[in-house]
Amino acid sequence: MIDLQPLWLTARLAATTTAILLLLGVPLAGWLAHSRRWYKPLLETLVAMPLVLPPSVLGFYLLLAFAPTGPLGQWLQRFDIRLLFSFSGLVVGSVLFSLPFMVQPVAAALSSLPDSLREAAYTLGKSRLHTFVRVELPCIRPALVAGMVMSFAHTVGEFGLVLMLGGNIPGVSRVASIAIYNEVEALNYATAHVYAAVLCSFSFLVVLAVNLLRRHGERLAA
Amino acid sequence: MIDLQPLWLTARLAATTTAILLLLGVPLAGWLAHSRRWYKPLLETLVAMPLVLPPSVLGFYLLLAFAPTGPLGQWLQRFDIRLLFSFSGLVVGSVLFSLPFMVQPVAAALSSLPDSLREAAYTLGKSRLHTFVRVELPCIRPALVAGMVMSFAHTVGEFGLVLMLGGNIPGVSRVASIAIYNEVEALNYATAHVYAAVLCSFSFLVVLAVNLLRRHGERLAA
Amino acid sequence: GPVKVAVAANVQYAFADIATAFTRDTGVAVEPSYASSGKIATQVLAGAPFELFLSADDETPRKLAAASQTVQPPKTYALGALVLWSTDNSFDGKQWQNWLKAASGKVAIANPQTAPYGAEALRVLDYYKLADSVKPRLVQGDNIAQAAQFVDSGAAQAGFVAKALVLAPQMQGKGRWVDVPEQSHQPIVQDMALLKPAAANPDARKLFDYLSSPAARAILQRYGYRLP
Amino acid sequence: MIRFQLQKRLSPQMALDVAATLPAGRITAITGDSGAGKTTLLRLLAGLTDADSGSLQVAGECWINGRHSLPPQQRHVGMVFQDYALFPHLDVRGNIAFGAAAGDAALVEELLTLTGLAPHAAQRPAQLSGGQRQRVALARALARRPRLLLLDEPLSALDPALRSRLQDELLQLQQRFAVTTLLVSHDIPEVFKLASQVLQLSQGRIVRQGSPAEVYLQGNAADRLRLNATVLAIQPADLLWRVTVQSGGSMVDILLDAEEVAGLRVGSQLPLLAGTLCPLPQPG
Amino acid sequence: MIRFQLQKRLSPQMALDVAATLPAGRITAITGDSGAGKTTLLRLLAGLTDADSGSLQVAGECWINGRHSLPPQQRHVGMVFQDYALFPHLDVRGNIAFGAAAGDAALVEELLTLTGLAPHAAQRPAQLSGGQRQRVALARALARRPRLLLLDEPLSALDPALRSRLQDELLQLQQRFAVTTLLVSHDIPEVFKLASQVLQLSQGRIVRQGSPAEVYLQGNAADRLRLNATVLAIQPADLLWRVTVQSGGSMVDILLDAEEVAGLRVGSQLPLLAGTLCPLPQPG
Ligand SMILES: Nc1ncnc2c1ncn2[C@@H]1O[C@H](COP(=O)(O)OP(=O)(O)OP(=O)(O)O)[C@@H](O)[C@H]1O
Ligand SMILES: Nc1ncnc2c1ncn2[C@@H]1O[C@H](COP(=O)(O)OP(=O)(O)OP(=O)(O)O)[C@@H](O)[C@H]1O
Ligand code: MOO
Ligand SMILES: [Mg+2]
Ligand SMILES: [Mg+2]
Repeated sequence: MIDLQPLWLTARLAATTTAILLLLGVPLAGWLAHSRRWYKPLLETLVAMPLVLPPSVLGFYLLLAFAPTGPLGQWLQRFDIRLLFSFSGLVVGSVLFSLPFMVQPVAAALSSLPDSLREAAYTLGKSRLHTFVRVELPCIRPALVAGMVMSFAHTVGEFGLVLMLGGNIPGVSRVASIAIYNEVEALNYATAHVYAAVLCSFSFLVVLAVNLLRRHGERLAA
Repeated sequence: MIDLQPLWLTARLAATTTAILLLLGVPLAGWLAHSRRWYKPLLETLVAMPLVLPPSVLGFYLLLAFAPTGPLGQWLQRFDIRLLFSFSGLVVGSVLFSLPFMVQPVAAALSSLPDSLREAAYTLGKSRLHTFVRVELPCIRPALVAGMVMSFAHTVGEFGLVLMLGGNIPGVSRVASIAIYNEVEALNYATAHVYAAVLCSFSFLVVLAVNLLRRHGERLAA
Repeated sequence: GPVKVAVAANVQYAFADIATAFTRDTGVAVEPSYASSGKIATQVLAGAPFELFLSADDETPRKLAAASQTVQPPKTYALGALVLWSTDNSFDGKQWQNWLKAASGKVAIANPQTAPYGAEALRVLDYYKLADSVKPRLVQGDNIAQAAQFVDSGAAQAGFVAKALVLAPQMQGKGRWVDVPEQSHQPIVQDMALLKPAAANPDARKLFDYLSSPAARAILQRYGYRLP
Repeated sequence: MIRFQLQKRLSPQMALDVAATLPAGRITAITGDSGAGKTTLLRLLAGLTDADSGSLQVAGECWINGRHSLPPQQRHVGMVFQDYALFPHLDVRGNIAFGAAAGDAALVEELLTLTGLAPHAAQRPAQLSGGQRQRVALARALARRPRLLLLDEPLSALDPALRSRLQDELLQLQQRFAVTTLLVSHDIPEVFKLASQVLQLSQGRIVRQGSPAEVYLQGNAADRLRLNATVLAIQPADLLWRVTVQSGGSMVDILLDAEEVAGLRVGSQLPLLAGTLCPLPQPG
Repeated sequence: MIRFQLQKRLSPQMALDVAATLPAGRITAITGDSGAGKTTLLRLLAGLTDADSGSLQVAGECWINGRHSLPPQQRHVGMVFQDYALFPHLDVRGNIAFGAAAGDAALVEELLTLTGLAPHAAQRPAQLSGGQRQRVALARALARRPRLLLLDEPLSALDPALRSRLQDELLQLQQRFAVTTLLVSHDIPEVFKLASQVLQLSQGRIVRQGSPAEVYLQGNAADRLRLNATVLAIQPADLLWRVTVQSGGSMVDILLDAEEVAGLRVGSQLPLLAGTLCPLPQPG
């Protein structure tokens, strides 16, 4: 019989990660879109790194950092925060790993908005924050939706990092991609098929939706 | 002592994958850029799937497909081709996995070229193929370079798929990302650090280069 | 060519020594790959080109034999021992059951679905009625080596690992460990199997035989294994 | 009254260096070649670009003093951008209300009525024509009750008929709110119609300044109009040549002698002087 | 001689349906409103768009016959696109040589010389001015030795002086190669200067056809030129009014009586008739 918990856990992880990325990634994208600091290319590069970095590398360093004996882990323990083998730890890892999927489309859309929109809001007495939230973000809604959907889907597809950091704890870190891996190794192919089918159809629908959305946006723009 | 073989193998895998992606992905990108078939969004979606699909899922299905008992594996065996636990198998998997990194930037650049460039070449007597190779591709060189660099880097960063498909065989499938995982598990942190440092600096330089290249391209265009 | 051996993670250090000795004695190179027994079995069933398989149990090789993946019946090469290992300063080897109950940190085991050392660790917890207090704190490594790695990095407070791992030179001076009494779990009978690809490589059988030689047995014993 | 004196380096070769006084409640026009610094001056006054040095005094308040500069949010300027910069996600009423103070709902409604936009209040900018967009941009700027209204070529994208109509409306609104206004325009008739003062910029400096008549009419007006015509056809006619030329939108035949026709070809430019000009009888 | 008769549905409301003969070795101009189908006709002739039905006969060869259509590669047309469509990665010589036959190196050099591009042969398109780009596009089209040259508003992006110069060059080159040419142009003087035939398109149909004089001059030319002037200033002058108006680039004062001045305001449009037109004495 198939255990639904990994699927439910995956959905919860992806939703939490997406929500946090919205809070962190969108302001970061705003900074990247408008800044002209010399270190902006470095930051852009750091944001894009997860696209090319092996999850085993990132996972390894997060493991060392989060361990109660590590510097970060010790400091976090003072506030009774444990990031290893915990849902929160997976969220932190996933946020880092899906960062480019949120930041890149949003930053690209923001920097393609005409400057005059922001400037008009400034001359109308609105602060930078008010302008960002009430003018810029509403103008790039399609990119925002695309960023959210892709972040969600990419978190659903995460594997190596969770393998390294998670400890395979049911209900905490046994997400669907790990469950598939377990079932395959335990030679339970039938169960693996079910998980895989759910994930595959989900990913397909998500990417198709993003593609159609983008096409629709382009048609509106033209 | 650090074994250089995994690094060398990683480089070989990434180079082979990139070369094949150039041969397969660029024509595919050309088709996607210009086609208006109803099934084009479906194909675009399939190409983008690896961005969001768990490597354990893709690895599982490739494992089943390539197995000597599987349909594809049986058919391949007639020609004495074995894709499991072989370098060629990893190449096939990597090509699938890095496909979007080559196809997406190239297709985007191609479809942003003005139609008149192609049409001018047609009226000058040149075939579609000649026009594609001699006019369109040279015009999008930056995107082509970006696609190659990102495909290479993404293959370097591959982990879950190789773990599932590779069998961790030295010189055949023990690439650097797997070697890190092994060294961490064998508690040889020093060696793991060296591999990780090499991969991190490589990824960082690659993405930085792509970013600067893109910025340069934008400046040229403006 | 070199003999391709798939080795259960718990034997990785011992096997490295055996392979060195074997190469020195025979001139034949060895190419080991380490993973959990379950993963190795999956890959062998999918056609992996391994010639020899050193399992962490006797059941997995039997399954492979039943699937006609072996060229001769499996043979026991060692009997594994389980230890509780911790790098925590408060660890008390004499009162380990009470300590384990009272502790609050994570306890690492190998994935019981795919690694026998993990399955036996669960039996130990049941035997000492520790299941209720410890099970919520269990974390699973992909194989026994990852479980050990969780303990070593401090990520887990303690872990049930193979004795062979804590006796390895790499582990010396790292934390303390205590033997888990044998009666608390099923014997960990570790079998090896000569796999189908070995038919093409006579050196594989040489290594298979070498593992029963006095030289190899001495090494296995040094790593805490009992001998069949 | 608004008084400024501002310096800003624009490139290694060129700096903006201007000083002027804008009469309160009136329209001052700025003209000048492309790149002369007109937009930059407006941006300095709005606080969107920082001056290198100088000062800006608005009705006693000091908006710029040396390197110290009030942010645009605190300046009470109304700016109409050349691309209008309407907020695409807000409807017409939302755009106008965006900059209005919380208690100023009545002003928003008044502006909707004055600009004739009331029937379109619930439409998005994308559904408006060019002239309607221009009105929304103007109404939005006025809803802030600005002390200084800045208009960067607000009418140049519109066709002549619409342009003339909107000039009237602009004048009406500007007078209704009695707001001191700076208008960038290249169109001499527009300047005559709207502005009481003209600043002519060249290479970042004010090279001419005064009423439109002073700036444009000093000895410029002749009693004969100079026209540029293009030769369409040349045919012999007795001893002369009948030359068909085009100027503006219409064609005319003129008779030239052999000397005058020498060197003329189809397509040649032919400068003409028009003598007796008389108004066309108006229809209806 | 080129003869065609082509149908193509452009939208549910509108179809292109044209038939004409192009005299061999001459330029035929196409004019018509935006959206009339000019570009579409050129694309049909080039083979870049497929016709719904019709035929196209080029010197005995059949390029289009019903739904069967020769691909553009086999047509020997030269097309100059409105955006020039130069290959950015090739230098000027490379662009011109791109379409030339392998043995036609001499033609490439001749075209470089004829168009005055020889000094720029090694430059990339991005480093050229608008006029130079236009010449490259034309030379590239001619290097294919086309039987039909198609020019889609090739000069409309250029300023008047350059435009006039390039008209001369275009005419020279077209005559040198004696290629049958179809030119889209909105400029009446340009049509007079270059074309021997005009096709006027409206809503996808040819509504007028003939020589430029036949199409444009039948009863259109008057003996007085109609001008559109704008009122700049109105001042009393004795019993009359002195009205300063602007037309074209220059200003003039005219005297109007009270009746004529009634209803005039600064900015009003004032249609004028110009009587005695005489050519300005040429300097030098
Ligand atoms: N953001 C900028 N960065 C660098 N130089 C600029 C910038 N904006 C304007 N300039 C330069 O400043 C000079 C004045 O530009 P400005 O836009 O003020 O001219 P303008 O008079 O408004 O011209 P136009 O009539 O073309 O709008 C130009 O030489 C321009 O190149
Ligand atoms: N690719 C296309 N798809 C659909 N309709 C098109 C396409 N190209 C042109 N049309 C339509 O065909 C009609 C004729 O267009 P065409 O470009 O031939 O006009 P034109 O005379 O060249 O106009 P312009 O002077 O603006 O260039 C227009 O109504 C246009 O909307
Ligand atoms: O050695 Mo194992 O099979 O990871 O427990
Ligand atoms: Mg400007
Ligand atoms: Mg056209």
